[in-house]
Amino acid sequence: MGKLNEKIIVAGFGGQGVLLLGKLLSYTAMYSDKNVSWIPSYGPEMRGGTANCNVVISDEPVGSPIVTEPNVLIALNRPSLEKFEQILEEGSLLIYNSSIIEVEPKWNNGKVISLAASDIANELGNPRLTNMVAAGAYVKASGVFTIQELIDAVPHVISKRFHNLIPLNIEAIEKGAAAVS
Amino acid sequence: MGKLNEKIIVAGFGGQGVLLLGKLLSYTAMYSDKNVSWIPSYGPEMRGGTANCNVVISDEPVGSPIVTEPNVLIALNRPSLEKFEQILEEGSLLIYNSSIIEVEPKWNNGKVISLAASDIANELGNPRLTNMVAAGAYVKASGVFTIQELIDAVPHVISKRFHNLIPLNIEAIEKGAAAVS
Amino acid sequence: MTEKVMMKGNEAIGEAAILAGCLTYFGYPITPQSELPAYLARRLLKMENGIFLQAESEVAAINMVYGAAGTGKRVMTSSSSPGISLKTEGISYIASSQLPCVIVNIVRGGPGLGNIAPAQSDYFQATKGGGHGDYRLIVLAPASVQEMADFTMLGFDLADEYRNPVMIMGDGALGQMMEPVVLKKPEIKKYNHDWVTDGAKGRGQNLICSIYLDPAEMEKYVHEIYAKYKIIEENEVRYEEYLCDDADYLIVSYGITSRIVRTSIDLARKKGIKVGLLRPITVWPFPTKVISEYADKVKKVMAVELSMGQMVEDVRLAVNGKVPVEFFGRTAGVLPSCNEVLAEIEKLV
Amino acid sequence: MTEKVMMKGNEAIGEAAILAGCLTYFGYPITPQSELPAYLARRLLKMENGIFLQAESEVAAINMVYGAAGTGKRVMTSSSSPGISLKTEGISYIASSQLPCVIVNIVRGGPGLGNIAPAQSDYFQATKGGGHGDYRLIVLAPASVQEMADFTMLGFDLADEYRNPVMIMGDGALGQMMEPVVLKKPEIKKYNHDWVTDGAKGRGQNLICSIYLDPAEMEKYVHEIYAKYKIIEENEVRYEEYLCDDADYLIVSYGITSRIVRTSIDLARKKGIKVGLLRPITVWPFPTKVISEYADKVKKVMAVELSMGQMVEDVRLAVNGKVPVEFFGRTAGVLPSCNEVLAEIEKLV
Amino acid sequence: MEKLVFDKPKCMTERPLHYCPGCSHGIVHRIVGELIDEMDLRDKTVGVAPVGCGVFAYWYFDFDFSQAPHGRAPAVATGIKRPNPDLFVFTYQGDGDLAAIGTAEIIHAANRSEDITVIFINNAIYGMTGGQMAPTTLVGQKTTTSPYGRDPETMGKPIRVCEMLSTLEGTTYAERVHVGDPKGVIATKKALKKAFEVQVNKKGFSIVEILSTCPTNWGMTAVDSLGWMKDNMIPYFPLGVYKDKTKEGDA
Amino acid sequence: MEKLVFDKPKCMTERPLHYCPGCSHGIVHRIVGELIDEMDLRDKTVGVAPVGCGVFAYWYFDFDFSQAPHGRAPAVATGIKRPNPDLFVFTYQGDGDLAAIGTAEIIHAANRSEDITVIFINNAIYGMTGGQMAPTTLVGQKTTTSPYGRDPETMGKPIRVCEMLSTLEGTTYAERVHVGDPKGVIATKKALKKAFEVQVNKKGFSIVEILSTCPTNWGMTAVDSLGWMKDNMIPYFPLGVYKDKTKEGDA
Amino acid sequence: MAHIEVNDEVCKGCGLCVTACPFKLIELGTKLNSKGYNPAVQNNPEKCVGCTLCGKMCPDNAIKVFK
Amino acid sequence: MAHIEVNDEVCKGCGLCVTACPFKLIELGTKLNSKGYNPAVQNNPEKCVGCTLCGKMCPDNAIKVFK
Ligand SMILES: Cc1ncc(C[n+]2csc(CCOP(=O)(O)OP(=O)(O)O)c2C)c(N)n1
Ligand SMILES: Cc1ncc(C[n+]2csc(CCOP(=O)(O)OP(=O)(O)O)c2C)c(N)n1
Ligand code: SF4
Ligand code: SF4
Ligand code: SF4
Ligand code: SF4
Ligand code: SF4
Ligand code: SF4
Ligand SMILES: [Mg+2]
Ligand SMILES: [Mg+2]
Repeated sequence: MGKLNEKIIVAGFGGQGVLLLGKLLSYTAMYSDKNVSWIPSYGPEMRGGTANCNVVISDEPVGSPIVTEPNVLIALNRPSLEKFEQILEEGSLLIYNSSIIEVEPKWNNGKVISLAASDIANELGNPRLTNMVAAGAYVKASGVFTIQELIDAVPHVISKRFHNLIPLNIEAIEKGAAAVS
Repeated sequence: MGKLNEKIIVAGFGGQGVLLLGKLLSYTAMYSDKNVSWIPSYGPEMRGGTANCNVVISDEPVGSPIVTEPNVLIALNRPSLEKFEQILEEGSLLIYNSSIIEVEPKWNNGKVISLAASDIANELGNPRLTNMVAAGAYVKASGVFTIQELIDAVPHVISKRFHNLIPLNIEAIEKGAAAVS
Repeated sequence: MTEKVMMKGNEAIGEAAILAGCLTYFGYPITPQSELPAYLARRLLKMENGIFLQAESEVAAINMVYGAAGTGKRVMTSSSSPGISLKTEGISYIASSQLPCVIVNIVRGGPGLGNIAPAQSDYFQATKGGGHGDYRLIVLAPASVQEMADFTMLGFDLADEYRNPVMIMGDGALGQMMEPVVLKKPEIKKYNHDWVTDGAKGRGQNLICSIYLDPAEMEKYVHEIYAKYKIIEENEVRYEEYLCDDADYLIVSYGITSRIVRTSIDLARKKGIKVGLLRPITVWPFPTKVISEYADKVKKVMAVELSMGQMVEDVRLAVNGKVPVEFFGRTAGVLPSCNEVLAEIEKLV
Repeated sequence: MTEKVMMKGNEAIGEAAILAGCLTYFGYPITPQSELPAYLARRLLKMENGIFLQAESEVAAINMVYGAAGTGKRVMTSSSSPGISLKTEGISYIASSQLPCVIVNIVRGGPGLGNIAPAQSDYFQATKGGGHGDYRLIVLAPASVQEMADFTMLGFDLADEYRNPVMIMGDGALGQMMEPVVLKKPEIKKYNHDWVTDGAKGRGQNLICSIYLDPAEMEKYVHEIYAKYKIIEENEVRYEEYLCDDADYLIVSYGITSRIVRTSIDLARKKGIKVGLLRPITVWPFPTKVISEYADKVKKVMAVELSMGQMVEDVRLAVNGKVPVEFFGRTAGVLPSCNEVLAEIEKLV
Repeated sequence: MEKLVFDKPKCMTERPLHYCPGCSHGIVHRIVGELIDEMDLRDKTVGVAPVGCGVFAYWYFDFDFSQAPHGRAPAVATGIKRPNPDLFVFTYQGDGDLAAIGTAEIIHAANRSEDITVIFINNAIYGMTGGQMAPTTLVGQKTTTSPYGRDPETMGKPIRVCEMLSTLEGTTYAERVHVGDPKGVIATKKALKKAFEVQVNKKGFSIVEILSTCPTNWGMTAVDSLGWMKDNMIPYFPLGVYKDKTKEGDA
Repeated sequence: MEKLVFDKPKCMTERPLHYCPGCSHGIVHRIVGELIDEMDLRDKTVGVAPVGCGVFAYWYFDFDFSQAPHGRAPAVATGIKRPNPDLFVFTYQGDGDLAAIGTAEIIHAANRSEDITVIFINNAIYGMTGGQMAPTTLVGQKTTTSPYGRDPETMGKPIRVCEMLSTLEGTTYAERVHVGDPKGVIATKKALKKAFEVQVNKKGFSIVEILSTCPTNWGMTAVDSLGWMKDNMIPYFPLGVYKDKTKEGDA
Repeated sequence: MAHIEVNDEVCKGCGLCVTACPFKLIELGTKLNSKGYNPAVQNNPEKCVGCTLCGKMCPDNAIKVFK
Repeated sequence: MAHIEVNDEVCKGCGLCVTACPFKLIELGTKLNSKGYNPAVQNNPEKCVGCTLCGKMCPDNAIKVFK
């Protein structure tokens, strides 16, 4: 269709910041005047220790915010990869955190990016930056926004008390982008 | 119509046994294989100290058990007379307890029987027999049943502990019947 | 008791329940159904296995029913309109868990606190909404004291047969009135009780529950329940016809109201108006098919009920535009007289 | 706040309520609406006249709303399906007493405990039954986070205008999702508060009540309320049309589902199928008239909703047999995909 | 010249009370009316009427009233009072209303120390619905739902509301009185006055439990009911102040 | 040779628990499982699961279970037990379930002395719904609905359930314990055993309140939660036996 | 000197005032009012001290006391 | 002689057993299990007395004790 219609699933362990990653993409989309929706998986299934969220970014009004046929998967851990690669559409974009996912994706119908996100985050001194690394990689790989647009959205999703960490987050984004060839 | 269709309102003070009077007529009707329904006025309006019940006796299946267009009124006190004579149909039967109702009925479109029910009951030594006197009078005046049919029903409505009083009740019925010319 | 006796509708339900093997009752007082718990208190508290418990509230009562029904005991509760509203959460759970029980609603004038006079304005609540989510009650609408008894017995059988709550929807008049009634102890079938929670001796766990975190799994389950509802709709529709064969006009009316309509129809027939009565006995499942068939034959259909217009929607859905559907209703505790209904019938012509 | 922000639907309702002058909230936690009380707790507990109170239960919460509404304060409560069931008695009282308030139901999968995923299976409860007796809620069905906010503000106005409770019927998805939203403080009209119970200084008694022992008196009162409902039906029906003008097929769908349908319609149009969407915004009053008019033009109508078939009854009543009415529903927390709906559209042809 | 020294309170209407002959409700109504007059509260009072025989309380007073669903008067009162802290709000509740269906509401209103006053009519029975067992019905007492007498084995023992509520930190004032004789009536008025003052001074939740009669459903004359109440209820429901945080000085 | 001396109870299933890491629910489950095994109750037990994090308790036990609507477990248990007096019926309830929405049900079940055992998990918060204030939330404790800390002025003070229920004649046994360390766990097992015995001996209503943790919604590590619970909850909710009618010899 | 006035139409003949009067000055009359009750009557009003105890016990506001 | 066995896939790395062991024999490992938790590991099993306290504190039935 050529038109913008990103149906993104971001998934990982509870502590990996997948919701924030999704929010960052959403804010970036909003400030770029795209239609966008974000929705977390919610409720007691969270207890299991996994988390995921759906982000839809589109030129058209967003239909369902719930992504049942994703064309982007950002998988930060192995259970997430294994669960969601099964429903990835042909021609999709798959980014996986190869630092802790020791298997290769089975899915191979589009663009697959192996991203050592946790390693890059650890190099920056904070494993919690994994999500930012992934965000940078996604924006670079998809070309939906510029990296600058993404960076501009960062202050809107990080709570005030952590604003001192913004530069570090930006660095992580840039490293993530750089990791995508 | 010629067919049996008694739409009776029995009304009086709380203690005058109007519900029992209605029940007695109902049982008599049941044992005479008539269609019959009995329904009391119920709920907190009782608190006011008045009570009434509706009895429908008919050859046809009873439609509404609630009598809005009565053709029989048995009024044991003045408020009841004044309230219900207003809705009595033409050609109805009105029996009122002249012992304590010191006014004449305004209604005069059918058969009016002035019955000194409380006096007769007092003569029998128990003002609580007022209702039985009225029952006898009604059956006599309407001719719907025989007095014997009415008397046969008495044991079915009087609770076991008071069965010793059955003869007295019968006497009251007979006096009531006798009072109707 | 197989002779004819005079009994209040409320009491007839009580005795019928006992005859149907229901020895467990939980309820909370409310007019105009209070004679039912009073009757059961007198009877059950004298029976060895009889359980009569006045709960602290309607909410507690329906949940006690939920508990007892899960153990496979025949169990009943009763209330009237506001009390039934409080029970809707529990009823939704019971329907979702597919538990058999009988719930009596002696409907009174509403909305709000309203009054205690006869009404049918809980029809929607009984047949459609009430609690949350997709579910149905089997709703039986008696029109006489005899039927209060008979449908109570039938209700327990249907409940067990389909593992579904059954509602007996009466009204203040049916509850309070006495009529001659004959009470016969029914045969009670043996139902499959594999599923009950009565101690897992010699078997694995049985579970009463209605939570299904996975929507797909729950949807499948709801479809199973709806497959059951389909069977109920096919097999259990009950209604009565009165002078319908040659009718130009069909009145649909149920419960106490249908009796008045019947009298009015007699009066109308005398005036030469060919009018008949179709009385739904099950208001869910509603006699949609037969009404639809009559809609091919009659000139007009009229719904008569004690509400501002609730059952009439089901009548309209059944008639589906084939002929005009008129409505006559009294509400908030008012019963129409047969002459009033007659006047409405005359307007149809 | 007049810039665009990303907000959850639940939070947007909260902020909109405050902007609409509602500083009083009573509720009880339940998923998937908990962000709403959490938001209001953060905001109201910092405002001088802000009242945020977590009640002991949904029953208590709705009765607190009843109390506060009677004093003329804008007041809100929110819950999700099982909690709304518990509130039905109170809602019936509020409607009967003609009190303005806003009740939010973020519907989840039912019946019973069910799950916390998006559903629309409380449609009957919201629009017909629920509580006992004859009454109606004005029910607004938003389809986006923006509408969650806008309809909350509208809801307070309608509630005050008509002295009637208003329900905002969302679902788990609308409650949990974030979308860009613009929040503008609305003008708030002055409403007549002659009737409120705020101390009888300089006047006689005001009374909030719904008991009318005399059925005739109550019937008159209910007729007054229904006269009001008639005005609401005439003036307040709201809906949105999408590609209906030339449509051969009309889909009726509301809330979150309508968005999916819209996408499907775009897909169908590309395949040359002339299909349009009519989206009820007020599900009560239902856009019966406009659907009836389309029924004269289109070949078929289809209802698409998240239930086993609830709104479809209102669609059928509107179409009244003129053309076939099809139904497609997913339930118990399942959302259909746009391709699924597309397939159903293709079946219409 | 003789002067009128006793008459019905000014804030009460001319309407004859609907209660049965000798029913305690009327006595308590008059006391409430007198206090509203004496404390000059009429203009800022909102009464909350229960479902129970007291449902029509608003017929007899000329100040504002809100009728509450059965048992929910404390929640309704909370809803009235919270956004309108300057109103004077009392509930008037029976034992079925308060101690059965409304248990959660009374406990939590007390626990939150809502600034309301609860007038609790304990007549050991459900009056309005025709005499069913109440949570406060005495052991052995016959009612339509305990036809062979309340059996503590299956129906529990009567609940002592003041004692239970006094365990909650939020209860500022709780007292039990009776209206079985003029002395009791005078004590009841004093207790209610104290409870009203607690609210006027914004000190939190106050409740006065009033042992009362229901001649109709007890099946006794009004005069006998007074005796029965005093002989049977007072021993099980001891009179007295159960909680007074204004004294503890910490309220 | 080493022998297996400690393993999960026989009546528990293989299913991994869905609770958050370190959540007390799992500890209490195991204790319940051990007692059901030791007291040989499996074949006649019906557990009643609440709405709350414990809602899926039945996943972990292989005996019968009924899941109850939020707060109504005591009513459901009453419904199960009354017509089946030989069953062993316990409820498992959180503090929101038992002390908020279910207040009326627990009080009346206790007052009627229903022959059931209530296992009451007091973790001072609504776990399942994501951390709202519970009736037992401590003063000053931050939750999503008391974001600035529980304010006793407007939200009331925490309710002490054992103390309140002990005022009711029907409560046969009431004890408060904690599972914050192995000693607490052992005491909890003892308390529950006693409570189970009360029921087995048909002596009426027993409740064990177990001070517990919710690391997730308290926003602490599991280990820190244990400390917080012991340091903050135990002082406000003193441990001990609040009622033991088997001792009073009159039960 | 004092006396009471009983509102006959409002009095329900419950007798509570009868038991309340320390001087036993009140009894129920024999006349029925329109509701069927026997209203209270004061005997020997000259003995009345206007203590208002009868009024305090009357549930129906039927008594006025003069003093 | 005694020792414990930790079920790695069931352990959630909560650390309660760590605090429970009177001899501080348990710590959380560095390996992640498939759920992303670091399961507990016993060091110096030779010091284990099989007191079962670790098991008693484990909310997930992850510990078997042998003695
Ligand atoms: C939800 C609900 N349940 C039940 C009723 C019926 N009802 C009306 S009053 C009442 C109890 C009255 O007893 P009590 O509270 O003791 O007041 P009393 O009449 O004795 O003064 C009941 C159960 C109702 N109206 N609403
Ligand atoms: C009627 C109803 N109201 C509210 C809810 C939502 N809800 C689910 S669990 C819960 C409270 C859980 O807290 P608690 O009882 O303390 O148990 P915990 O999760 O802390 O163990 C609530 C309010 C519901 N499911 N049903
Ligand atoms: S029924 Fe009882 S409480 Fe009600 S008015 Fe009569 S005597 Fe009073
Ligand atoms: S949310 Fe709290 S109570 Fe619930 S499982 Fe997690 S830690 Fe336990
Ligand atoms: S005022 Fe006193 S003395 Fe006079 S009648 Fe009344 S009670 Fe007796
Ligand atoms: S107390 Fe009042 S109502 Fe009763 S008898 Fe005396 S005057 Fe009459
Ligand atoms: S059994 Fe005892 S000694 Fe051994 S590891 Fe466990 S707690 Fe430590
Ligand atoms: S207590 Fe259990 S779950 Fe927690 S770390 Fe130890 S073994 Fe693992
Ligand atoms: Mg009472
Ligand atoms: Mg909790």
